[in-house]
Amino acid sequence: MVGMTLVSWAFDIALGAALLWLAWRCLFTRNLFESVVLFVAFGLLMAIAWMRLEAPDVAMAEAAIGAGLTGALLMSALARLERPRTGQEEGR
Amino acid sequence: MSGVSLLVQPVWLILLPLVGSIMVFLLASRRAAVGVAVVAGNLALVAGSIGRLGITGPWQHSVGGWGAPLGIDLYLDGLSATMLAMTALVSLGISAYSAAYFSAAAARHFWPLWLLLLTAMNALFLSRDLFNLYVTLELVGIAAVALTAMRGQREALVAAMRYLLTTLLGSMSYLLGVALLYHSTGSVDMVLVGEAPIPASVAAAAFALMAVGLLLKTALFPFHFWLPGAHSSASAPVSAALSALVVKVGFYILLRLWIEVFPALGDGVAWLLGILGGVAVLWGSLQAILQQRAKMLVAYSTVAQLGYFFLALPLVAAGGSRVWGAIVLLVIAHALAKAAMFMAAGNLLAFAGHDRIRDLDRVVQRMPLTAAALGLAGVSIMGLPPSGGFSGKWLLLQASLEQGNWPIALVLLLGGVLAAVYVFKLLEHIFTSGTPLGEPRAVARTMEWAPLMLAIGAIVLGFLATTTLDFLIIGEPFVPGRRDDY
Amino acid sequence: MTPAQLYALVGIGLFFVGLYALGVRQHLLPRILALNIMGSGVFVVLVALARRSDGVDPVPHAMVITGIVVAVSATALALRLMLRVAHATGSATLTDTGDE
Amino acid sequence: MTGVVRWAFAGLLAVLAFGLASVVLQIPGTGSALRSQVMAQLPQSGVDHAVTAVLLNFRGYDTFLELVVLLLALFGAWGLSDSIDEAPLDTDIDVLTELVAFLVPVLIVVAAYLLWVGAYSPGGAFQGGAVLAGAGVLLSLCDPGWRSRRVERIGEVLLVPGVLVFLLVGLASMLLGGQFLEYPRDMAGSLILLVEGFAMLSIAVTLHTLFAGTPRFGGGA
Repeated sequence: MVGMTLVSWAFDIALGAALLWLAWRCLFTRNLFESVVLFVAFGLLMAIAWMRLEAPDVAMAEAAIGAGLTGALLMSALARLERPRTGQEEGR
Repeated sequence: MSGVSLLVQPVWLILLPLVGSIMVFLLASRRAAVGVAVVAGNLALVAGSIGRLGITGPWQHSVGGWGAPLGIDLYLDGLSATMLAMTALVSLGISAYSAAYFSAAAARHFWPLWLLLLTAMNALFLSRDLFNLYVTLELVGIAAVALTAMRGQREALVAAMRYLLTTLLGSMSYLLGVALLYHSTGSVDMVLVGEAPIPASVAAAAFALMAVGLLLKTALFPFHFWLPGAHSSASAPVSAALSALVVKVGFYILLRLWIEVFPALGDGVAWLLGILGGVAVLWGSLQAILQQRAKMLVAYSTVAQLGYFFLALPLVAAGGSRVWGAIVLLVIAHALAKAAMFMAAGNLLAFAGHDRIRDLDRVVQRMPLTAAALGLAGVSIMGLPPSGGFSGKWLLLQASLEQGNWPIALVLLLGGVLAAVYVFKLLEHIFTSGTPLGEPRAVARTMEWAPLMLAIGAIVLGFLATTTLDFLIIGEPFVPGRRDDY
Repeated sequence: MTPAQLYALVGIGLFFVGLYALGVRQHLLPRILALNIMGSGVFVVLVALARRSDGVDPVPHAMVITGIVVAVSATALALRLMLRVAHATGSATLTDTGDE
Repeated sequence: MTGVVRWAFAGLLAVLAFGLASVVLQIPGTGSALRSQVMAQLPQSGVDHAVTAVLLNFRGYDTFLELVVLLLALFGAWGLSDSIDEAPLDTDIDVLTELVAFLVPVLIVVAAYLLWVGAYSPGGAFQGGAVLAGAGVLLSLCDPGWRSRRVERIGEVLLVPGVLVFLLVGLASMLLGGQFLEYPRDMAGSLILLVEGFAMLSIAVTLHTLFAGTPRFGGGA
């Protein structure tokens, strides 16, 4: 029982730290493509956090909308943003 | 339920403009006609609600039939009805103006967004649920940004983007405050939250978060950085809507929170906001005086006029509902006068092809109605009698002198003098005489009449001040707590 | 401290990380992402504290689902506006009249 | 922003964050908030899943306005799209086409399942709608023109019923003597499914339109 509690605490702490770290990396990397990828990863980790918080409905909404569709919107915006000027896949 | 009582339900105020928006979106033509008809219908519905309010007193509508705290309550009292009436009147003026202002291509985008903005503001003024207010705030903000950006020019796009970031930040801050309150009280109904015991530190943090969020949207100094750009670069009817109505929405929620949810706020908070308001009055007026372009001058005047609402807050504790009434009078007077000013400035722009103030000579001969609208709106903005602006400022001046609060009295007087300087700066060039130079473009008659009617409204409000103040206190909106007389 | 409180603190952290990025970054894309992350932080606070002694309160869950849909709507509009700004000014920033 | 200002800003935010963190820790967290009331009224709501009951019945008005937000975002994006470069994205992912051909029907089934299952377990219109929109996004990646060729007209028509059906159900409940959106108790379950079904379609089409770019609707100029 105590072991389980410890494992579960360790998991929660690791998840929380990972969320904060991903958020930081996502917002402060100079590469926009990387930003978007990290944001999608952040959304998926958020979905796991929602499961930990016993909110499966929110987890599904986050995975489908927060990570999935927002990711698609970001990707398409990024492609349109960079195409006319640089023609590169990645840029700043 | 009888037919009549079915028709004066407050939900119609939300459903009519919403259905109207979808209709003009699907329509291939006659968008302006349908749009104006819907806004006129909205005014009729508001009039019906006011009639019922006068007869039966305040009432509520529990959406879904559950009632707070499980469900969401809509609530109509003198204050919300007054805000709805202000919105309906100004919207009708703006709609009449817009019908002539926009080309067919622009009208296609304008009318659906504009009617959704009206839907959102009506929903907001009727709501008493903190989370529902968040949703309506987002609706108002997104609609306002989309309308600003619609014009498509470089300045409008940049200003709209800055406005969007600001309004979304404001919403997030507000929502975090709601989260703290919900988990401390188990409700998001304003009155229930206000009656529940909240730990002092939680209440302070929640108020700070919600207030900052709302002040960002209301553009109180120093959160006004986004306003001049957005309000001056949008198209004229949109500028009018933004300055006259949209910025008031944040102040309205703050007022409700102040009374219902946080009645125990100390003098310190009132003074802090009062000082910011005073600085806004002085700084905004000085900036307005320095502007070279008419629309920028009018936009900075909004920054200054918004300051008065907050300047009066230190008087509220001792002055009670009389001071609140004076503030609401100023809110309405500013809505009418500022909508008129922005639309008149739009006429100058359409007429002369630019809005550089010193080159606006001899407008008065060609557009006497527009010049009259600017003059009358200017009277209310300066606070000269007889006008709504005068009545509100006079009541505040009385209250501040009774309470021996000379700094506020001083700012009130100084603000009036500065307003006179910028209003006359605008008028002096327009009223120069002589033969008109060049052949200016014609402006549609409705575009001249609409601002004039609203400006006359700002003057008439001065004569109706007592009536308005009596109507405003139906349902005692300025006293905290749930009242069960509906 | 309970796990619920731990997550609530993470939510506060996300809110402020987002706020810092919103103030410091110039490019509009990270600023839009920053608002999204601030939103996630607020949602985490709402849901984390919904875990009570006797079970989970479903009302904040519904509120957060509403919030997520509002957020994606606002993001879609913001991205489109960003493209127009970039198109009109040549850069996806708001540098011409100073930062907020 | 210069270095000093940046550090001052960071310091200020750190102070505020610590303050707010300590406030959050003081929130009692006892009592059940609205949980007990939700559970008590759940049998009357027409569904067995508490979150769905809150979303579509107890606080259905929020959800109604949320559909309006989606519509508004679409109107706003439409107003911004006139002069933007709207060439379809160049995506060279032919390899994926076969996978997508298999995946799209599966996603449609998943969406329908999510909608149905929302009545008694996690799921519902928003999740289903997003999955359906995801299927549309996958199709667009493989074949950017699919919508404009085949279903553009249908797509236009499907944008509004989410809001309209919700609205009509609300009005019908008023005509039957209740308040707006007060479903008659014995019909609540089926009405919620009706509202959710149309909401899901509109959500999917709206989200996909926001992704795909210029909608060419509005009945001409």
